[in-house]
Amino acid sequence: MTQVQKVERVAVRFAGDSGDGMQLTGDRFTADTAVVGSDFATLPNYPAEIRAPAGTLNGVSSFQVQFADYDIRTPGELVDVLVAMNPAALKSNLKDLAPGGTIIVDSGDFTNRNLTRVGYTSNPIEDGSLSSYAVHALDLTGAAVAAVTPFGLNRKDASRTKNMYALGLVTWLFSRSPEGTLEFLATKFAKKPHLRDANVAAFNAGYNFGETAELFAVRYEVGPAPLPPGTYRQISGNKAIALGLVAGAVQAKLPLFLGAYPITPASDVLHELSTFKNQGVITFQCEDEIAAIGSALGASYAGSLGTTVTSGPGLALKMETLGLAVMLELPLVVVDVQRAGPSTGMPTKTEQADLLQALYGRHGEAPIPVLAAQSPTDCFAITVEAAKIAVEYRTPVIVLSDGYLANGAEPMLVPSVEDLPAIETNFATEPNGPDGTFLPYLRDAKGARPLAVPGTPGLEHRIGGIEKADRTGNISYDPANHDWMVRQRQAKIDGIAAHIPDVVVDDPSGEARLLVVSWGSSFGPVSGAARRVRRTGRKVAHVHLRHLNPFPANLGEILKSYDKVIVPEMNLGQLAFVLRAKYLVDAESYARVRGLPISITELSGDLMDALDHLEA
Amino acid sequence: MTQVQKVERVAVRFAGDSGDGMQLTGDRFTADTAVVGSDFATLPNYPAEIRAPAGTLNGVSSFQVQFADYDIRTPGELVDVLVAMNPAALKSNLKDLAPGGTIIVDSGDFTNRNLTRVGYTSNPIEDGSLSSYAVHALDLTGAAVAAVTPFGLNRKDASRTKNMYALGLVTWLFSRSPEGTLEFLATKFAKKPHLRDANVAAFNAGYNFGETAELFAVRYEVGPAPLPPGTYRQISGNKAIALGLVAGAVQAKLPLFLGAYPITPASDVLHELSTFKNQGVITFQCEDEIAAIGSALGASYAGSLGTTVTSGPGLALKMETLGLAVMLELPLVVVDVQRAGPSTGMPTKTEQADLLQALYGRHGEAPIPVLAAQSPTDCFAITVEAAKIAVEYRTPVIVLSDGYLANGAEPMLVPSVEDLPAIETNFATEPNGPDGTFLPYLRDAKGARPLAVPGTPGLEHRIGGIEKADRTGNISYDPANHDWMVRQRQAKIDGIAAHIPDVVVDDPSGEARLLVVSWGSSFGPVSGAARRVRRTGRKVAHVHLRHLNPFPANLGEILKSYDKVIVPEMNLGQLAFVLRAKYLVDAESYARVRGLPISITELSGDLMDALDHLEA
Amino acid sequence: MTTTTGLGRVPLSLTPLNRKDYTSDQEVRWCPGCGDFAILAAFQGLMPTLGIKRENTVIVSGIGCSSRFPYYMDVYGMHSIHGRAPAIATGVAIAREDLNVWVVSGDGDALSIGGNHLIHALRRNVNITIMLFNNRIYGLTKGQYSPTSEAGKVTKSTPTGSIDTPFNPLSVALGAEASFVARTVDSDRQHLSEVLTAAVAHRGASLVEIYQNCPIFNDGAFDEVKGAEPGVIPLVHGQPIVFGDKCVVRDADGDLRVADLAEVGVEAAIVHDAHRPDPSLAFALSRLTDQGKIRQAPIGIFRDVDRPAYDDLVRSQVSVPDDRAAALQALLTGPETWTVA
Amino acid sequence: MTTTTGLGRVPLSLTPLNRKDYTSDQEVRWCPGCGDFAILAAFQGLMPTLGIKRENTVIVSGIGCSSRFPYYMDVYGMHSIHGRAPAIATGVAIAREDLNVWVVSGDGDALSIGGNHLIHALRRNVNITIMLFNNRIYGLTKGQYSPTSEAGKVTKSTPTGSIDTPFNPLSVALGAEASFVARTVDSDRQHLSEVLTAAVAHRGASLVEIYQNCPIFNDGAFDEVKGAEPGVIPLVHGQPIVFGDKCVVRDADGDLRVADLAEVGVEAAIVHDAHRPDPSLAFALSRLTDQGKIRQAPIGIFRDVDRPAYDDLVRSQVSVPDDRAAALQALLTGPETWTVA
Ligand SMILES: Cc1ncc(C[n+]2csc(CCOP(=O)(O)OP(=O)(O)O)c2C)c(N)n1
Ligand SMILES: Cc1ncc(C[n+]2csc(CCOP(=O)(O)OP(=O)(O)O)c2C)c(N)n1
Ligand code: SF4
Ligand code: SF4
Ligand SMILES: [Mg+2]
Ligand SMILES: [Mg+2]
Repeated sequence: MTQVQKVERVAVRFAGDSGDGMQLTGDRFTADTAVVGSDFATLPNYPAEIRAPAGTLNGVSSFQVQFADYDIRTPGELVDVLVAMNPAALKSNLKDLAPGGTIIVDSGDFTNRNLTRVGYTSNPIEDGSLSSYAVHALDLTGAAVAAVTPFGLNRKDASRTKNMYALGLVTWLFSRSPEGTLEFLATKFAKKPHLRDANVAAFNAGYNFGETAELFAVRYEVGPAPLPPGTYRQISGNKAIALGLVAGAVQAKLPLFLGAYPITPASDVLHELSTFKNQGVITFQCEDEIAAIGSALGASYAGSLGTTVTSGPGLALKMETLGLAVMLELPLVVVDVQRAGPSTGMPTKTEQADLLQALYGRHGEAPIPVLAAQSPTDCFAITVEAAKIAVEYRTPVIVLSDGYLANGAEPMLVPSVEDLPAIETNFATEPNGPDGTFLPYLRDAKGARPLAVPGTPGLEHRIGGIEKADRTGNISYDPANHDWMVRQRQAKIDGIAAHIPDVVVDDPSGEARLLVVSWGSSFGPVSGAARRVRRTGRKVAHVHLRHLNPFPANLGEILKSYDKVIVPEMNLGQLAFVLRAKYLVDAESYARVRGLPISITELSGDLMDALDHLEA
Repeated sequence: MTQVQKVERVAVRFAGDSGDGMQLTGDRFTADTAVVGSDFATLPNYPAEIRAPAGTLNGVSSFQVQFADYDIRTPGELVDVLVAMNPAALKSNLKDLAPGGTIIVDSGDFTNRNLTRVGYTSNPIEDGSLSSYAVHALDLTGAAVAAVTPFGLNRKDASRTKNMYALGLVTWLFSRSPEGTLEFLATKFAKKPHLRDANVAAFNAGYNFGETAELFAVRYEVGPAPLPPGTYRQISGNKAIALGLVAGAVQAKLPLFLGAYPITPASDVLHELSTFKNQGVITFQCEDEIAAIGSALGASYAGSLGTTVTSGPGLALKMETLGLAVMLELPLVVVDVQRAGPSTGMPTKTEQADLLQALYGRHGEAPIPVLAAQSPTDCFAITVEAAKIAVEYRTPVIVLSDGYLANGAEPMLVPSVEDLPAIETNFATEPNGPDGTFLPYLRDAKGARPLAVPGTPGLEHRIGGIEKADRTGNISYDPANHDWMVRQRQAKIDGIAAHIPDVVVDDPSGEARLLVVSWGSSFGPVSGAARRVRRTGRKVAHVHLRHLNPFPANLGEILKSYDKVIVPEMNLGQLAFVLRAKYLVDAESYARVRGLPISITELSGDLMDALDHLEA
Repeated sequence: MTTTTGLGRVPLSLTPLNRKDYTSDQEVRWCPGCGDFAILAAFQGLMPTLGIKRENTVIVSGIGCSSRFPYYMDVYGMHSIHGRAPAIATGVAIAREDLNVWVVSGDGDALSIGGNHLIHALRRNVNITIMLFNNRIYGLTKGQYSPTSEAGKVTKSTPTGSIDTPFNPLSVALGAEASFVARTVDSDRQHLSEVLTAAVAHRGASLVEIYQNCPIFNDGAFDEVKGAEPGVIPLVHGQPIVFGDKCVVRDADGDLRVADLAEVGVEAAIVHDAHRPDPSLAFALSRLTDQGKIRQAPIGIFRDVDRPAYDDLVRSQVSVPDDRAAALQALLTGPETWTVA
Repeated sequence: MTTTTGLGRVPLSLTPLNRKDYTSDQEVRWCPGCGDFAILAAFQGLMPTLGIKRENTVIVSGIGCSSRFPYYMDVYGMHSIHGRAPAIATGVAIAREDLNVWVVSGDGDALSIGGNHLIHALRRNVNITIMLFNNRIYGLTKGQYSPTSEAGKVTKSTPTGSIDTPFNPLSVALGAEASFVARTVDSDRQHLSEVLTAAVAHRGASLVEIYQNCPIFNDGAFDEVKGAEPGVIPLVHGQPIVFGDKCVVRDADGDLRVADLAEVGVEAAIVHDAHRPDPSLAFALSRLTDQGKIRQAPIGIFRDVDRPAYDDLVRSQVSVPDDRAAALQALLTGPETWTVA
C-alpha cells in the first residue's frame, strides 16, 4: 500500500484551458484544505483575453493553492504539484514547477495537433525533457469519459467531467476525505441529477484510481495549522473589501452607498456588494469614474457612507472630485485595487505603483489619509478602519489593495460584529454658533468639522470648493485665512497619527541591523523572505506599514535605529521615496515591477547578500 | 518750481472700480516706463467677481507697477504711490502703502453714501487717519468733467475720462513725457474723434494741474536701468507662453495645435493663440480638459506639436491621458498655470501647490519631465525648451507657471529667432527592423523611440496604452518585459539631465553657509530677499530651479555643500519634500500659502534670523 | 410602485414659509443687470409655495456664474465642481427620498464639461430638477463661446468667429430619453414659476432650460425672442400651438412649420400634447428654435411623461434588515465555515 | 468652401490593394463566435475598395473588446483609453486633411464614459467615421450591463435586474446634431459594407451603430431582429419604408407606426428621405427601435445631410505664412518695442 508522508507545506497548481473548470476545481480543493485546518493561500490566474481559442497559450487558466501546517503568507512561488490538462497548460506553467516536482498531465490531450499549436516539436511526455520531474501522464479525459458512460451525457459534457476526475485523484493524493466534494456536487447539481451522478462518478473514479493504481509511491498529508481557535471562512481580498464596507456602514449606523464604474481588478467589489441589497446596500453603476465618486460624495453629503471602488486609471479620473471632498470635509471611502500601469498597462496583473498618486495626485494642498491592506483578510479590517477615519475625521480616505490580494484567498477567522470598532457619526442637530447660527467649519479637538445632514432644521448652510472662511464656511479670499485653512486641513490629517497604532517591529532576535520595510500585499513575500533569511541564522527585522498617510508615530525612530533599511516594492521605489523625504533615512529601494508579487526566493537571497555585505 | 528728485525705485498702484479703467491706465504708464528704459514689473489684480456692484470692496481692480534704474525682480510689495479712485479702492489698498507713502484720491467720489457703503464711518481724507501719509485729495472726476466739457460727452462718458486725468497727473509726477499717451489715444480713438479729444484734454489737464498747482513738493525721476542693449518689449507670462509654443512649433517645423478648455488664470494663453491663426496656429476650444489633452495628443500623433494649457483642476483631469502619452511616447506640451487650491480654491490667486501633482499625479510609473518658469519673460524660454524636450525625447512635458507670472509683465529683450534652439523631429521614413519591418519602440541613444507619422508608407503600426514589447511595440504581458519597459521609460526621462544646464549658485561672496532654493515664480521674491540680506553684510547663497524633473545633475552636490538649506514655496513644502527624498539633505520648508507671492520683507527678515542663528 | 409627485415624499412644513425664509444672508454677487437675479427672485418666491420643509431642499450646482445660486438660498446647498452637479445630485437623490433636490447649471457647466452626466441623469430619470441657465456664453471665465453659442460668434477664444454647430439643449435632452423637458425665460417671472412648479412636481428628472441674459458678455442674446410677442411660441398642453398671428402646423411631408393663422386656420394648428409617450413630436417642436441668433423659440413644457424614477427603483430593490448587526454577522460568517479548536 | 466627400483629400493609391494588404500580422483575440470577427472581415474587405493609400488610414479606438480592432488592421492605429477616442480622433482629423480617420468604440466606451466626447464630435461634425459596436453589454470587463442594455437585464452588477432606461444611440446622435446617422448589423456583410461606404463618403462626422453579438455575455441579443425578415426595417433613400408584409406610416396624430401593408397599401408608407434638413423624421424613425429585447429595428442610413466639416472650417480660418521664421520674429517683436543702447 502507498505510504502516507507528512509534509509541512505543499503548493498545487491546477492548469488547463479556460473552459476546463480549473477555478472551480481549485476552489473545491481549497475548501477541503480548509476542512483539514491547514493554513492556505490561493492565487487564481485568468487569461487576459475573455475567451482565447481553446488549447492556446493565451487561453490557459490556472489556480494555485499553497497549504501548510503553519501560518503561511503567500500562495507560494514554485509549485510542488502541477496538474496540466493540456499541452498549453504544461508549457506555460512548467517554469513555476519546483525542481523534482510532480506533474500530472492529461495525456489524452497531447495530440500532435495540440502540441504543434503551442509550439512543441516533440511530445514532452515522451521526449525525456521532463526527466527531472515525477511525471504522471494519464488519459484523464479518456478515464473520465469511460467513468460517466452510464449517464448518457453527450461527448462534450462527458469529457468536461475530467476536472472532477483530476480532483478525485489529487484528493486521494493528499489524503483528503472525498466527502466535501461529494456533498458539493450533490448541492450544485441538485436540479440536474444526471450531471450530478456523472461528476460524482468521475470524481470517485479519479479517487479510486489513486488508491488502486499504485502509480504514486507516496500520498501526502499536510496537517492542520495551529491557527487561533474559532470559526473560519475563506475570503478573497475583493470580497473582504465588500464586507468591510458593509461593516463600516453598519458600525456607523449609516446606509452604505457604492458608486462604481467597472474596471479590472476592482469590479468584483461592485458585483459582490450588488448582491447585498437585502442588507440595505445601494450599488450604483455609473457612467464613469467621475460620476461614481460624485454620486458617492452626494450620498455622503445626504447622510450615507459614500464609497467608490476602482483601479489606477479610475483613480486618476477621481482626483478632481477628491480635491472637492477635501474642501467639503465629507466622509468618503475610495478603494483602489491597483493593477500594473502606467495607462492601461497590464490590467490583469498586480502592482503597487499608485501610492504616489494616492498621496499626491491632486492639485493644491489636498491631504488624504491612505491605508493599504496587507492580505486578503486584512482587506476587511483596513476597510472598516478607513470608514471609521472617514466618518470621524470628515475626510475622504483612500484604501489601496491590488490585483494579487483582490483574487487571492486565505482563511479568515470570522470577525465578530461585537468586536468591530464603534464609529461615531456625531451629526450636528443643534446650532453651534452665536445667535443660534450654525458654523459648519467650527472644528472639534480632532480638527473635524460638524456635519449637518440635509433635513436637519435650523442648520441649513452652504458648502463648496472655493476656499472657506474659518468657522463660518463662507467664501473667503483672505490670504491669512487661506494659509490657516490649508494648515488646518493638513493638521487634521496629520493628527490621525495619534489614533493609529504604533508599528511593531518583527525582529525575533532583537539584534538585527538590517530592517526591511513593506507595505500592502508585499507583506506576504517580505515576511516570507524574512523567515527564510532567519532560518539561515541571519538576523533581519521587518516592519510592515498599513498606514501610509499619516505614518504611525513611532516609524521615524524605528527607521533610524537600523544600519540599513531596504524597501521592497512592486514599483520603482515609491514608499522608499516618501520615507527618505519624511525621515531623512537612506532607505534603499528594492524594485521589482513585473506585474507579479515579489519573489520570496529572489528577495531572501538578495537580503542575505545585503546582510553578508553589512557584516563584512 | 517743483524740484525733480532722482530715485532708484518706485512702486505705483492705480486702484479703482472695475469700470474705472485702471488696467488700461496702468498699462499705459508701464509703456512710458519702458520708453524711459527703467526696468519694471507689473501686477494686475482683478476682482474675483466678473462685475461686482460699483463702489464695493469686491469691485476694486488695481494695477501695480514697480520700476527702477536697476534690474528688479518683482512688482514690489509695498507701494510708494497709491492712486485711489474711490473709497473702496482706498480702503482695500491702504494696507499695502509704504509708511510715509503718497496717496492721490479722487475726493469727488468720497461722498457719504460711498463711504458708508464700504464701512467708513468718517471720511478718512478728513478725519486724520491718513496723517502718516502724504495725501493729495483732488476732485479728479470733477476736474476731468470740466476739462472735457467742450466735447459734448454725456455725463457717464465725461466722468470716465478721470483715469486719463489721473494718468496725466502721475505722468507729470514721474517726469515723464506726455507724448506716448497722446499718441496712444490718437490711435485708440482714431475712429471716435470726440472721445479722443476728450481723453486728450483730460490727460493734459491732469498733467498741467501737476505742473501748475504746486501741490507736490517734488517730482520724481527714475532713470534707465543698465539692461543689456537691444530691442525690448513688454510681456506677461501668459503671452510669453503663447509665443513660446509658437516658437517651439516653428523651430520643430511642425504645425502648432492647442487643445484647451477655458480656466482662470490660463485662458489668456488660449485667447492669445487664437489670434495667431495667420501664423498657422490651430486652437481648439474643447468640451473639457480631457478632450483638450486628447485632441492635442491626436494632433501630435498626426504630426503636429500638440499642446494644451490649463490650471490645477484641469491638470487633475488630464492625468489619465498623460499616462497614455507616457505609454505612447509622443511629444506633448502641457502648461499648468497654477492657482490657489485645493479644489476650486481661490481661482484668481496664485500658488505653487501643483508640483507634486505634476510629478507624481498619475497611476503606475509614469515619469514626465517638469519645468517651471521663473518670470514672465522666462515663460517664453521655458516653453520653447519644453517643446524641444517633448519632440526630441518623444514625451509629454509639463510646464508650470502660476497666476502671478501669468498676468504680471516685465521688459523682455526681444528674442531673435536665429538664437532659438533647433528642434529635431527626425521622423522615421524608412523601416528600421529586420525584413523591412518597422520597430516603433527601438530606442535611440537618448532612449527616444522613432516616430512614424500617419501617411508614411511602409511604416504602418499600432500603438496603445497596454504594455508593449520592447522594440516591436506589440502587446506584451511578459513580466520581464514590463519591468524592463518601466525602467526604460524612467531612464529616458532621467537621462534628460545630461542635456540640461547645471544650476549656478548665486553666492557673490562664495562664503555663504545658508542656501536658499527657489523654483517657479518665487525666483523674484527669493532673489530680492537674498539681495536685501546681502545688503546687511550677511552672506546667503541662492539656487533657482527651472528644471524640476529631472533636476540638474549638479544639484545634489551643491545642496550638500551648505550647512543649511531653506526652501521658500507657496505651498506646504513640496519642493523641499522632493529634495529631501532625492538627496537626503535636511532641506527646510519655508511655507507661505496665502495666494500671494512670498513677501520679500518677511522672507529677508526670516533669512537674517536664520543666519544669525546659524552663526551663533 | 405607486407613482407620486416629485415632492411626494418630502415632509410638509407645519408653518407657512415666505420668501425671506428662503433668502440667505450672503450678498448676491452677480453683475448688475444679470438675468440670474430675476431667476433667483422667482425661485425665492416659488419655494415657499411648495409647502415643504425648508431644511429638506438641497441645491447642488457646478461652477459658473449661475452656479453661485446655492449661496443665496437659505437651504442646504453645495457649490461643487465644474460639470459634476448632476452626478452628485444623483447620489443625494438616491440616498434620500425625503429631499427636494435641485441642480443649477450653466450652458457650459451642463453641456460642455458636464454633458455626459446630464444625459445619463436624464435617461435614468433620477428625481431631480435641473435648471440650465443658458446665456449662450461662458460668463465666469469672462466670455468664451459655449456649446449653445450661435456659429460665427466672436468671443475671446474665437476672434474670427466660432465654427461649432451649437447644441439645442432640448433636442439633446429628448435624444437622451428625458421624461420632462421644458424651456422658459428669465424675464417672464410668471412663466418661469409655472414651469418650475410643474418641473418639481414631475417625479423623475426634469430639465428646464432658462434663457438668461448676460449683459456683460452676451447682452441681448434673447431680446428678440423675449421682447416681441411673436418671438416665443408658447406650448400649452391640450391647446393648439398658436402665437400672435401664427401657428404651428404639420406639413404634407410630416415636418413641422410655422404658418400664418389667417392662411391655414386654427384647426390646422397642432394641438400640444406634452404627455405623448413618443418623444418625436416634442423633438420636432424643439427644432422650431433658431440655431443662430434666436428670434423664434417655443417655450413651455415640451414633454412630461410618467416613467418610474430611478431612485425609487433603486429603493424598491433594496431592503434594510431589522437587525443590521445580526445580518452583518451572517454576512461575515458566509455560507461555508470550518472550526479550529 | 467646396464640399467634397469624406475621403476627398486623401491621396489615392497608385496600385490596387487587397484585403491582405490591410490585414496585420497580429493574432486576432476575440472569443470564438464573437460578432467582431465579421465586422473586421467586412472592414478588411471594404478598405481596398476605397482606393486610397493604405498609409493614410488611421483608426483610433478606446478600450473594450471592440477597441482591439486597430491591432488587426495594417494601417496606422491607436488603441487609446476608455471613452476618449472621439476626442483624440478629432485632433487627428483637424491636424490632417489627408487622412481617413476612423473611430472604433463599444456601447460602454462610446455612450457610458465617452458619451460627452461622442456628442461633441457629432455636433461639431468632425470628418471622422465612428463605428459603435453595440453588443448591449460590457464585454471586456466580463459582463456588466451597459447604457444600451434593456431594463431588467440581469448581469454581474445587476443581480436583481438593471433599472436604467437605455439610450437609443441613434436618438442620442440625432439629438446631438449629427449629420450622418446609420445602423447596420454584424451578420449582414453586404449591408455593413454599403453603410460604411456611405459613412466614409460623408464629409463630416458619421455615426454607424453596428448590432454586434457577444456570444459570451449577451448571446443572441439581436437574434430576433437579425434573423426573421420582419425584424429589420430597411431604410432606403427615396423608397417607401416597407418590410415583409408591413410598412411604416404616419398616424393621424403625427406619430410613426408600423402598419400592415395589406391594410394600408404601399402608398400610405412613408418614403424615406435621408437628406432632409430637419432631423425630426430621422428621430421618429429611430424611435421605432425596441427599447427592451430588440425585435424590431430600422437599419440603414437614417440621416445624411451636408454641413461643413469642422476640421475644414478650422483650416479655412488658418493660414501658414510663407516664411514662418520671419513671421515668428514679427510676433516676438510685437507691436511695441523700445531700445536699450
Ligand atoms: C475643471 C474645470 N475646468 C474649467 C473651469 C473654469 N470654468 C469655470 S465656469 C466655466 C464655464 C462657465 O460657463 P457656464 O457654465 O455657461 O456658466 P455661466 O458662468 O455662463 O453662468 C469654466 C470654463 C473650472 N472651474 N473647472
Ligand atoms: C478609465 C477606465 N475605466 C474603466 C475601464 C474598464 N473597462 C474597460 S472596457 C470597459 C467597457 C467595455 O464595454 P464596451 O465599451 O461596450 O466594449 P465591449 O467590450 O463590449 O466591446 C470598461 C468598463 C477602463 N479600462 N478604464
Ligand atoms: S458675467 Fe454675465 S452671467 Fe456672469 S454674473 Fe455677469 S452678467 Fe451674469
Ligand atoms: S466577451 Fe463578447 S464582445 Fe468580447 S470578445 Fe468575447 S464575445 Fe466578443
Ligand atoms: Mg453660460
Ligand atoms: Mg459592449
